[in-house]
Amino acid sequence: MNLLDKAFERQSRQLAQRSSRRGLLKTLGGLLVGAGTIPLLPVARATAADGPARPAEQGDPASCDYWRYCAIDGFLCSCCGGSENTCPPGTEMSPVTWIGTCRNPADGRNYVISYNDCCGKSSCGACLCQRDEGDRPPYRPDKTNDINWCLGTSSAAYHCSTAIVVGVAFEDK
Amino acid sequence: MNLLDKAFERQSRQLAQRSSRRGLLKTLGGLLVGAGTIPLLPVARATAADGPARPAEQGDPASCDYWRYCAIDGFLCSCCGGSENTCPPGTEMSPVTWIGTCRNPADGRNYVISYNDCCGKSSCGACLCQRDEGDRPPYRPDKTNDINWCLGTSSAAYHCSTAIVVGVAFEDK
Amino acid sequence: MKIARTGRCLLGALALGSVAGGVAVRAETVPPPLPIEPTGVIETLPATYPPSWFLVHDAAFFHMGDGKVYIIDTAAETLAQQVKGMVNVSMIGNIAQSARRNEIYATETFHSRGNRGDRMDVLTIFERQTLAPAGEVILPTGKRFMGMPQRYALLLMNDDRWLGVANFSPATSVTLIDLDSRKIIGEIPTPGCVLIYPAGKSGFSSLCADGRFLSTELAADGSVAKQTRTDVFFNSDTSPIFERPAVIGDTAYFPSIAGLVHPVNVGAGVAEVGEAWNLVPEAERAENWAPSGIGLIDRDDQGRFYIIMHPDARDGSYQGGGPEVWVYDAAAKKRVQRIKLQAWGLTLAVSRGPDPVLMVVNPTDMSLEMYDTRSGEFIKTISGFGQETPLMVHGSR
Amino acid sequence: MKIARTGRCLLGALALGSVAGGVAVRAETVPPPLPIEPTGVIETLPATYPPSWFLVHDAAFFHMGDGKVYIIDTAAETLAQQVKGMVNVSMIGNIAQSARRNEIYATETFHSRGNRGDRMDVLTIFERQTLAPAGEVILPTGKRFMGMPQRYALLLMNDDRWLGVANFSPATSVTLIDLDSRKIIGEIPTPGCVLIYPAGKSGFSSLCADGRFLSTELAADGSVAKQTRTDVFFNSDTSPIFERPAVIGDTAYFPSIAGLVHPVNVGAGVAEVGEAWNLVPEAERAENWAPSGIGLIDRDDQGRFYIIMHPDARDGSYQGGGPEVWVYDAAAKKRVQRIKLQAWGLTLAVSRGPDPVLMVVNPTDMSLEMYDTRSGEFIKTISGFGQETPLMVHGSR
Repeated sequence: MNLLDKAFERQSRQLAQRSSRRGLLKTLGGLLVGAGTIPLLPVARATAADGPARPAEQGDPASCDYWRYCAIDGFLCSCCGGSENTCPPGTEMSPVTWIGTCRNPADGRNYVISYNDCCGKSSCGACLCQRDEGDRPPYRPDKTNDINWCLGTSSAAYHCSTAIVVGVAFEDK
Repeated sequence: MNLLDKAFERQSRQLAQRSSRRGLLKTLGGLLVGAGTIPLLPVARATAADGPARPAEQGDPASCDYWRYCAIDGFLCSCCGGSENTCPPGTEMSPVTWIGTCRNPADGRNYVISYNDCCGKSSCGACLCQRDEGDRPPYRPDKTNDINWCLGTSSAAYHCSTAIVVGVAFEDK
Repeated sequence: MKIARTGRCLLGALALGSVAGGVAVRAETVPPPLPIEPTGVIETLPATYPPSWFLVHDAAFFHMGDGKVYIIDTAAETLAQQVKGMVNVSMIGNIAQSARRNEIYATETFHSRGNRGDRMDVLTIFERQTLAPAGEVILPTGKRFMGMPQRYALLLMNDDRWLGVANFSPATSVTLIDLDSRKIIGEIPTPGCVLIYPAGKSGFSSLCADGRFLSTELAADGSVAKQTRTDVFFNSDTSPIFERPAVIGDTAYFPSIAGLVHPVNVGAGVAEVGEAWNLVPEAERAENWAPSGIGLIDRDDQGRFYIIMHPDARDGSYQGGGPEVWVYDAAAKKRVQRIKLQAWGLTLAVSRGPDPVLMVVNPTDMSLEMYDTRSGEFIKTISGFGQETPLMVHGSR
Repeated sequence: MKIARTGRCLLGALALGSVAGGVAVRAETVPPPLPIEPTGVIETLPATYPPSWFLVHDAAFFHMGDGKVYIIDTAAETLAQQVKGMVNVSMIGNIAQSARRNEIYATETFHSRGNRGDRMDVLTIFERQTLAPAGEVILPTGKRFMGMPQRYALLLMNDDRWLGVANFSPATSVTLIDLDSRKIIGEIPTPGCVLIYPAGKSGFSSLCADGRFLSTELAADGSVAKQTRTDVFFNSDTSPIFERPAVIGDTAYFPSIAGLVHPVNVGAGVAEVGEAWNLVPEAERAENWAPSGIGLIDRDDQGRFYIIMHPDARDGSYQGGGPEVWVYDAAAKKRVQRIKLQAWGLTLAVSRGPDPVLMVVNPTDMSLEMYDTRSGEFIKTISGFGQETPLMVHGSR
């Protein structure tokens, strides 16, 4: 561990002080909205092609306060050779995930975020990010973040976490 | 790693600044003077029983400056559940070792010290002690401390190092 | 020159072994040299660990395949005396201790190539005297609960003849192991319910998403005799509880995230949920105190439980730990001690026996802090024994 | 309430996928939502790594079974841009890179139960594009060199068709591997001599305890054609050299612990040792400067080598690193640059190509420091990418 690196130390304090779990999130909802079912949303994907230009994304995907990470907990793949929605080389993306709902400051919409984890290598160790919102103990698998969710993968080793937009969330205001 | 523990940090600086090798010492001499050949020195062992009382040992076997550690490099078994001459529970002592020569302040004698390592569990992590004296690169196996000497053991995992008195050294003054 | 001398000493050692002896024999007045010491000596530990010993589980968050459980004697003054030994536990396993069998059980996961390759899940059985594996039970692959360390992911039952291993794949079940034969008796589905809590002499309960317990009663052969779902006693959305209870006698005290505690009778085959009461005295509720932490609660043998509390509780703060430990007389439903920590507490554990001590993990420097359970006074810090991320602590049993 | 909303969003997400689409179609003026992104995307890397990329080998001194080699782009400004990926290398292995094959080779050791159980030694072959294992060669058990990372424990020979793996059990030998078939050709004893240095197109030399080289010439089939011992050129007791050379063209520069450098012609089948010269200018010798460190020396493509130096050298200080890096024009036998480090240097590496940069491991905080090789000026620190004990660094090849 980088003993004297302040940023790292801060991350470690967060690890310790802010719930400290392994860093993988998923819901039973994830089983529905996860990778396998993306094709269920052809229309939304189609509209991506035309209409007025989208507002540019705001924020730094390598920063813990990036909007997509509202419910993430783990090492940010953006700091590990991946990105906010891709895994680093040589890892395996977990097929099912916990789903969070985060508000995009660029368009004010709430999006459903799928926190797919990247597995098969040991802890990336960079950009540990902890933002517990709506987390629950393991008796609520759809909301718990205390579990190593590298379960559907060939290796149980957790490397980092992504935050992938899988849909627009229902606005209940 | 205990991020803020000063002692630990100091140890890590030593690890980094003072040669940093894995911490296992041995010589071809060790092949001669190691465990298997202790019975070759029955007289010295016998005299242990009679004659004037021995001076008490001086120093703390859990301190890096303890006299026996003049040539040690690694985690002190004294801080890992073992002692200066025994392995912690559940580990396996390497059968052959590097031999150092250290002066005992209690009687002014130089003793041949066998730095048998304890193997089969991962790094103990406590009391990292580095005292390079007479060390040589690996082309001198009898003097190199850059090698993982958990070779004669069933596991290659290094846990900690002991410092065992195996004889009185030849005084060449 | 030291270097040259060392070289000569190698031969010198062999020659002088006898010469030194000769000297001692000739001149009786010369103090004899230190005796030659045996090599190959491995330390052992008592079969029963003293109450002052704790098991500190470092899940090695940055190297999960190389977790470590340190055996620490908190009564000792020096680091050398405090560290009794260590066992590796791979991939954020969980551990249990049997005083009757003098064994430590750990769920572990290995791959044939470190972090890749074929996966194997194992229950490793360590002897307490030798801290060496006395045996293992191969578990069904990819099922055993793997997450932040729990006290109730493993449960000894039936006078320590059985061990239950909680599964989460995410399908939930319990693998029942016969510790005499070290073989799997069977796997018991616990649909919608997780972990494994005591229920009578040889049964267990699981905690369900719908706010109730599923209690499983077992026959003498370990087969399922009956499964019973209790009434709903909490709402996992609006009034969630911690999955981490303190068990005192036949009562398990489950704190809620909001600060209530639910007493549950676990002495019978079916869990009986009692009336919840508030951990926070009325006068202090404005400060919004609530429980928080990982191993946030434990108990002593005098009927008290200890819980980490933090003020200004908010959504998401229930696992971050807090600045105080509150101590309760469980039967009297009364707070009897309020311990202000040096900095912060993430996990705690209390020793067994007549004079319990409180150990708290301080996450700001990953050290362990020792407190007097009567006066609440800070006694000392234990650190530097190799711990990096000590997320769970267990008093020895 | 956030919690309840999250719950409903799970259904909402499915429902709204189409609704959102509908909205976008009806009202062209409303900016459309972000597109749904694919899952399962894994990054890949270029087959040839740019010169600014380095391989940082963290041997994980406190968790040796979980070593990590980070691929770092030192030209990038942000951590996110600097970290390209990582591969695990278990049990203080050594690595080599083949530009022709776009592969990274690593010696690794595994046990069937983490730190215990059956041992297996493996040469793992990683693809540079995918950082995934493309294959492996099972090595003879318990032989491969295992110690502080070396640059010459592995050697590519015969236009990268062969890979030599240095063994130390402590009996010394070289395991020769055919990289086309990924099979072992044979094992070549190098009695009394260790490691593996280039010797001509398809041979190697080893460094011997008696102060000479053993050069091994190989036949086309990889069998031993001839083994030759050079004359003695150093005394390992009184004038020891480092086993770590910088190889420039056909010349390997072996620094001595006292501060000389021995040029060795490695272009022919048999090593030819040239005349040693002193690294320390006469005027500075009173300060007792000498080389020190682990990966203490490297070279650029302009004929210069870089070496970590420390003053007040004493017995035992040759591996501790130092406060300066001295740069030499090898052909001119002249120091051309003297770089004062920010704090201390333990290991260094220099990038290939026309504009080399110098990377130095600062052991006081385990960070990497970047220096301009021309001006010697400090450029920046690279840290926080997960490194703990980065003992060796390699420029990408």
